[in-house]
Amino acid sequence: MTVLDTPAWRPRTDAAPLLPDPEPYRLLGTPAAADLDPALLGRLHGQLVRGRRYNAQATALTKQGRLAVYPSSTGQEACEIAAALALSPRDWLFPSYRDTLAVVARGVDPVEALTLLRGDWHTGYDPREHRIAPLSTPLATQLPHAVGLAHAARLSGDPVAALAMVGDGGTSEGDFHEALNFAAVWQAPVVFLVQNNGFAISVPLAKQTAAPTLAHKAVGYGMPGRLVDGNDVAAVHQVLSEAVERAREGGGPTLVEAVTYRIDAHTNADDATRYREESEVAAWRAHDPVELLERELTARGLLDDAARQRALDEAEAMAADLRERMHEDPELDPTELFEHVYAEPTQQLREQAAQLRAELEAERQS
Amino acid sequence: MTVLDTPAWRPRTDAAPLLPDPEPYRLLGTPAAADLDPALLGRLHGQLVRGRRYNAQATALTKQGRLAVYPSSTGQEACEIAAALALSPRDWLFPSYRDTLAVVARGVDPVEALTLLRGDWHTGYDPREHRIAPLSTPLATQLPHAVGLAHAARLSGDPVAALAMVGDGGTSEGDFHEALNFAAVWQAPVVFLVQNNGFAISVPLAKQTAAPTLAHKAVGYGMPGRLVDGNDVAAVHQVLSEAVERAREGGGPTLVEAVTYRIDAHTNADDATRYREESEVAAWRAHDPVELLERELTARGLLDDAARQRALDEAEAMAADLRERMHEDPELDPTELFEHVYAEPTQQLREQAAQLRAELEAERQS
Amino acid sequence: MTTATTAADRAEAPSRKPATMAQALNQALRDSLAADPAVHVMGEDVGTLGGVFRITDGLTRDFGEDRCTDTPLAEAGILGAAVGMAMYGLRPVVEMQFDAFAYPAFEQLVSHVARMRNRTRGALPLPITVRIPYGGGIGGVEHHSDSSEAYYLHTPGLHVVTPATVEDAYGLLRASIASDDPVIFLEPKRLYWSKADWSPQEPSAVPPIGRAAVRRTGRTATLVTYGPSLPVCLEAAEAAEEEGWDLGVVDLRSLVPFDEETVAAAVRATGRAVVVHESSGFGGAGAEIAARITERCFHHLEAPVLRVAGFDIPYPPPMLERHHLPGVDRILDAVGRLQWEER
Amino acid sequence: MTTATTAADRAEAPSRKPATMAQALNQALRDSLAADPAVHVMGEDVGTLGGVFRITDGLTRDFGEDRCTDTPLAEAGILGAAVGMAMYGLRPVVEMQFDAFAYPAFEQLVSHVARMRNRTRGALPLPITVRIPYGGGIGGVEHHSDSSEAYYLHTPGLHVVTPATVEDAYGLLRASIASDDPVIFLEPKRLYWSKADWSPQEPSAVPPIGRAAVRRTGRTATLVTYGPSLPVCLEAAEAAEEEGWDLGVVDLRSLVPFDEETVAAAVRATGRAVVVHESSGFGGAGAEIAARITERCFHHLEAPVLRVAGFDIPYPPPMLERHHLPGVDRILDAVGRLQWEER
Ligand SMILES: Cc1ncc(C[n+]2csc(CCOP(=O)(O)OP(=O)(O)O)c2C)c(N)n1
Ligand SMILES: Cc1ncc(C[n+]2csc(CCOP(=O)(O)OP(=O)(O)O)c2C)c(N)n1
Ligand SMILES: [Mg+2]
Ligand SMILES: [Mg+2]
Repeated sequence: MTVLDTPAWRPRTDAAPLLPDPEPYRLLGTPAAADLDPALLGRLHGQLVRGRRYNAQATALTKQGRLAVYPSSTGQEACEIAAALALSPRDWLFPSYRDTLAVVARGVDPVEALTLLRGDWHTGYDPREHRIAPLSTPLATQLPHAVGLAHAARLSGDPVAALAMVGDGGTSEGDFHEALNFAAVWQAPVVFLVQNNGFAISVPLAKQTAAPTLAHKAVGYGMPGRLVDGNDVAAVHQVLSEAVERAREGGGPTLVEAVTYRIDAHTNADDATRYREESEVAAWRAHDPVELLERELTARGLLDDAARQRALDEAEAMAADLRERMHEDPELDPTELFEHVYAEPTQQLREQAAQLRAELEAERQS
Repeated sequence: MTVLDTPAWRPRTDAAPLLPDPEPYRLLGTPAAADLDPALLGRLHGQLVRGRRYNAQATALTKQGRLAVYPSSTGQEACEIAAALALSPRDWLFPSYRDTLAVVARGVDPVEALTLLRGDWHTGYDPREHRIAPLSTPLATQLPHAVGLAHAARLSGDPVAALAMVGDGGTSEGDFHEALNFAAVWQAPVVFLVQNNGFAISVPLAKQTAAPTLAHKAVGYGMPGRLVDGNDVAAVHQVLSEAVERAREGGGPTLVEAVTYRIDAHTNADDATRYREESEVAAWRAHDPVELLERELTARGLLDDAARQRALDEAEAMAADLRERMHEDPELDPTELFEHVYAEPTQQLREQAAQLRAELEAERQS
Repeated sequence: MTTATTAADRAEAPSRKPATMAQALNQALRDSLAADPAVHVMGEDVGTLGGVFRITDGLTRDFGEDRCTDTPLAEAGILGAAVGMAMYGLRPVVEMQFDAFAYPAFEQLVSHVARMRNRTRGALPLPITVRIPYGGGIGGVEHHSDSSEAYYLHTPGLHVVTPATVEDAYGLLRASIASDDPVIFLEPKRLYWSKADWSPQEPSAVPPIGRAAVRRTGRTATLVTYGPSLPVCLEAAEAAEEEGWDLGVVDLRSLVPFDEETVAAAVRATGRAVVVHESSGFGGAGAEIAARITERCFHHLEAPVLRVAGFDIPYPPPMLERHHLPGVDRILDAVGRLQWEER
Repeated sequence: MTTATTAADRAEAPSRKPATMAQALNQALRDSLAADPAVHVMGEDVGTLGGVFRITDGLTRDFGEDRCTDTPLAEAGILGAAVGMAMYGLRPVVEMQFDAFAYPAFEQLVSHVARMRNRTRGALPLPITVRIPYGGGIGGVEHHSDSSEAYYLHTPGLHVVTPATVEDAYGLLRASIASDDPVIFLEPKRLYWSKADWSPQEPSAVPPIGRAAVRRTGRTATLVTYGPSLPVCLEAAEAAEEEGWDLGVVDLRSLVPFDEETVAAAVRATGRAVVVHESSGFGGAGAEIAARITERCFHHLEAPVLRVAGFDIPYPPPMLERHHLPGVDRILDAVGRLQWEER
C-alpha cells in the first residue's frame, strides 16, 4: 500500500458525469417533444391552468382579509405541477412555504392547503395520509428532513423516494449543504428541486451566488446536477421523474435546478417594483409556462378551443368553491392550543388550559 | 430582452477553469522543483523540523499533565508551515484547533501558543498583534470570520488577505458552505485551506463526503479549487502563495485541498487503533513531509549532515525551552474571570467578583 | 452620502414631530452611519428593499451598497461575517429578518459573539449590534412571532436591549451601536407603527444602556415589564384606577444589564409586584426578574411576585394569538391575586 | 445482532454489580436497540469508536452500522435527518458530541423538533432523544463544559431530562427513548465515571419522566438540584450536619416536565430553600425553580429562596473552573444566609 492507494488520495468519483449541462434542458417546441405522451401533457395542462387560477384566487383572498398572507407561485406553475406529478403515491413531498400549488396538485383539498396561511394551525392536511410534510417556513430546514425520511425508507427496504423543494435563496443556508452532503454519503433516495426564480424576496441571484449555475453545486457533494427550463413543464416533469426513478432504484440523490421566474411580488405584502425592472418581468411573461405548453399542444392538434375552455371552466369552478369555502373564518377552539404540545399535557399546561377556559367562560358570561 | 438574457438563465461563469485537477499537485521530486528558491526551501526545512519536534514535545507534556490536551499535527507539518509562510505580515491567519504549529511558525511564542491547551485562557497571544485569530474549536465557525475580515479590509482598500484553515470533517458543517458562498459573492480576499487528513476523529473521509475531491466543492461557489499534495511543503507553499496573491490583488477567493494524513491519534486522549489500520499509517509514514523535502534538498546538494544536525539542534533547543517554561503552572488570578465579559462589568458581575474575592480571602486565612 | 443633509435636517428641525418607532429606528441607523464610517448595516433585503419592515429604508441609496449591504440568505454566515468585520475594526449592525430566523446563527452568537472579548482578554471586543424584530401581535404566521429574549439573556457576554417607546428606539439603538460590546437589540414588531411626538436626541442625551425607566409610580403594586408589553401594562394601570389600585410601571429597557436598583426600589415602594412579558413563562425573563426581586426584597413583599406571561406553548396561529398574549384583564387578575393566600 | 446475548446476560445476572454511569447508559442504549427495531443511534464517532466518552461502545459491532451510524460532521444535519427518520416512524437517538456543539442544531431543535407535533395537531410526533454530554468539572477546554439546559427548558415541546445517579441514567434514558415526545437528555459528563451497585431495571420498573426524587429529607432547609450538582448537594447536606443543620435534597431528574408537587412539598416542610446548579445563574433553571417555589409556597417561606449557581461568565478555563462551580462551601454559605435579613 502506498499513499496513492489510500482513500484520501484517490478521488471518490469522476466529476465529469456529475456536471450539469449549463444550457437548461427543454422539451416543448423541440423535436423530442413529439415522443411525449398526450395523456400526460393533457394532465399537465389541466393542472397548470388550475394552478394559475388558484394563485390568482388565493391572492384575491388576501385582499379580502381571508388569508393572512399568500406567496404566489404564478410563473412557476410548471415546477409546482411537475413536482407533484413526478411522484408516485408512496413517495413523499417536502414543500417549501411557496409550494401550496404542489400540495394541491398532489391531491390535498384546496382549502385545507391554505390552513396555515389563513391564520389557523400550520398543517391543515394530514401529512402522513398525503405523504406531504408541512409547508416549511424556515428556509432549507426541510431538506435534511427529506434526507432522513428517504434514508429511513431505504433502511427499511421500502421503495420510497422523497422530493424536496427549495428556492434559490434557500441554497445559501447551511441546511442545504448539510442535507445534500448527508444524502450523497448515505445514497439516500431523495431529489432536490431548486426553483431558481431569480429572487429571494428582493435579493437577486447575483447577490446570492457566484456559481456557474446552482446545479453545479451538485458536484461538490458527488451527485449529478441537472439544469432545466423551469417553465417547460414537460422538461421539468421528465427530469424529475428520471431522478425520482433513479433514487427509488438505489441510484442515489440528484440536484435539479429549474430556471424560472416569480411573476408576482414575493407575497401580497411585497412591492416588487422597488427592486426589479418591468422589462425583466415582461421577458418572462413572454416565456410563460402555460403558453409554452399550449403552443405545443395546439401545434400537435391536442388542444382546441373547446378543450381549452373546459380547462378554464374547471379551474373557475375550483376557484368559486375556494372563494365560497374561504368566506367564513373557521371555528377554532383556543383550548386546543395546549393539547398537542406533548403527547400528554404537563401539569403546568393543564393549569394554563384551565385558566384560559375560565377566562373564556367569563368572557362568554359578560 | 428575452428570458435568455435574464440573470437567472445565464450561467454566471464558466465552470471549466474552476475545476481542480483531480491529481494532487506536487513539486518535490519533479523537474519543476529545480526552479525553487534554495533560501525558501531552507526556511521551510528548518520550520518543518522544528514543527515535528514541537508536536512531539507538546504530546509529551500532556503525559506529564502540563497540558490539558494536545491535537498533534504530526504528518501534517507541511500544511501548517506552508500556511504560515505563505502570508505576509499584514495578512491574517484563521487557524482551526489543530493548527498550533501554524501559529508558532508565524512567530507566536511556543509557550503562548499553548495557553489554551494548558488550561489557561483561550488565546495566550494577542490576536491583533500577530494577526492570528484565536484557534477555533467549534469546527468551521472561523471561516465566516475570515471572510468578514477580508471583506472589511477590501472595503477599506487595505491589501490584506485572510487564510482560513479547516479539516476535512469541518467541510460538512453549514458554516463552511455559508463562508465560501459569502466569499465568492463578495469576491473577498480569502483563501480556504482544507487539510484533508483522512479522518474526523474516527470517521473516515468516505463517511464524510461522496465528492470527487473536497476541492471540487469550489465549483458550487464559483471559485477555483486546487488540489495539492499536503505533504509536499513546496507545493502547498506555492499553491497557497499564488492564491493569497490573487486574493490580495482582487482576484477573489480560492479553495485549496491539501491531501495529507494525521499520523498521530486525534489527540493524546484518543486511541486510533480502534478505527484504522496500521498499514495505512505506514503508507503515509513512507510519504513523510520532512523526508520528501530532505530528499529534494540532498539531491540538490542543499542539505548536508551538518546542516541537518543544525536544524535538529535548533529544534531541540526550542523543545528544551518549551519543556522548561511549561514546567510550572501559570499564576492565574481568578477574579480576572469577571473582567473581560463586558467592557464594563455589570453590577451583578461586580457583586460576584466581590463574593469570590471574599471566598479567596477566607481560604487564604484558613 | 447624505451625512450633511441629515445633520442639517436636524439642525433645522429640533422641534418634536410625530414619528413611528420604525422611523425613529431608521433615523438612528442613518445618524449612526453618518457619525461613524465604521458602522455597516447588513442583512437579508436591507438594501434596495429597505428591509421587510422598512427599517433600513433608503440607507443603501444614501450611504451606498458597501455601508448597507444585501447579504446572501444565511444567518450564521451573516453573523459570522460580522464577527470578522468587527475583528477588523468595523461596527456591523446586523438585521435578522424575524426572531425565529435568528436561530441558525445561534452557535455564532453563543460561541463567538458573546465570548470573543473574554477569550482574548479584551484584545478582540466585538461591537456588533444584532437587530431582531421580535414578538407577536401582528398576525404573523408560524416562526414570525417568537419572543426569544430568554435565550439571549442567559448568555454571558451579550447585552440584551429592547425599546418600548419611540424615543427609546432611537436612543437605545444609537447607544447599542456605539457600545463596544455585542448587543442583541430586540425590536417589538407590534410597536413599529406606534407613534409619538419626538425629535432625535443629541448623542449626548442618549440614555446609557442598563437603566430601567419608571414609567409610572404607584402605591398598590408594581408592574415590571419591557418591550411590547409596556403599552399593555400602562393600559392596565389606567384601568386599575377604576378598581382603586394605584399601579407603578417599570420599563426595563435592557434585560442585560439588569437594573436591579430601580426595580427593587419600585417594588419596595409597593410590596407587591407582577412581572409581565409575552414570551412563554417557563424559564422566561420573568423567572429571573421574579427570583431576583424576591431575593432582594423578600421582607418587603406582602405577596409572592407573580408572573403574567405567554403560555408554555409554541406561539399560536394568528387566529388564536389574542388568547396567548398577556392582556389587561390577565394583568389585573394577577394584581387581584396579590392579596394572595396560598393555594 | 446480540439481542439474545444481551437479554441472556441480564437473565443470568439479576444481582446488582458496580457499574459506572457510562456503562449504565451504554446498557440502556443496548437494551433499547434490542427491544425495538425502530431505535437508531446516530452521531459523530458513535460507531467504530464508540463515542468520545464510549457511551455507544460496541453498538455498531453488535447491531450493525445501520442501527448505530457514524454521520458526517454537521449537527444541524444530524438532527434534521433524525426529524425525517422520525417522520418515517423510526426512533432516532442522536448524540451531540459536547454541549456547545449542539448549538448548530438550535434552529432544527426549536423550529422543528419542539413543534412538529403541535403544528400537525398530533399527526407527526417526533420520538427523538437528543443525548448531550453537558457541564464542567472535567478539565475540558473551551466549548466542552457548557451547561445549556436553560435554552432547552424554555422551549415548549421539549422534555428536558438529566440523570444524577447510575440507576437513573439507565432508567431515564430508556424512558426517554420510549417517549413519543422529543427529549433533550443531558448527561452530566463529570458523573460518567461515578459508580454504584446496580442492575438494569426491568422496563416496567423504569420511573416515568417527570417525577423528582427526594434524595434526603430534612427539616432545616431544602436543597433543590439536578444532574451534576446532586453529589455536591448530598455532600453539603452531610457537612451541614456538623453545623446542626438537617438539609433535605430534591433531585429534579427532569426540568420539563417539572415536578412542582414534590418540590413544593419538600420546601414547605422546611420553609427554606436553596436551588443549586452549575450553569450561569442569570436566567438559568434556578430562576424558574425559585420563582415557582415562591409563587407556590410564599406563606411557608421564612426566607427568600436563594440560588447557588455558576457565575454569569463564559465557562472558565480548566485551571479556574473550581472557582466557578458551586461547591459545598458556597452551598453552606447560602444555607447560612437563609436566616436572612434584607441587605
Ligand atoms: C431561515 C430563514 N431565513 C429567512 C426567512 C425569511 N424569508 C422568507 S422567504 C425569503 C426569501 C426566499 O427566497 P428563495 O429561497 O429564493 O425562495 P422564493 O421566495 O423565491 O420562493 C426569506 C428571506 C426564512 N423564512 N427562513
Ligand atoms: C461544531 C463542532 N462539532 C463537533 C466538534 C468535536 N470535534 C472536535 S475535532 C472533531 C473532528 C474534526 O475533524 P476534521 O475537521 O477533519 O479535523 P482534524 O481533527 O482531522 O484536524 C470533532 C468532531 C467540534 N469541535 N465542533
Ligand atoms: Mg427565489
Ligand atoms: Mg480530518
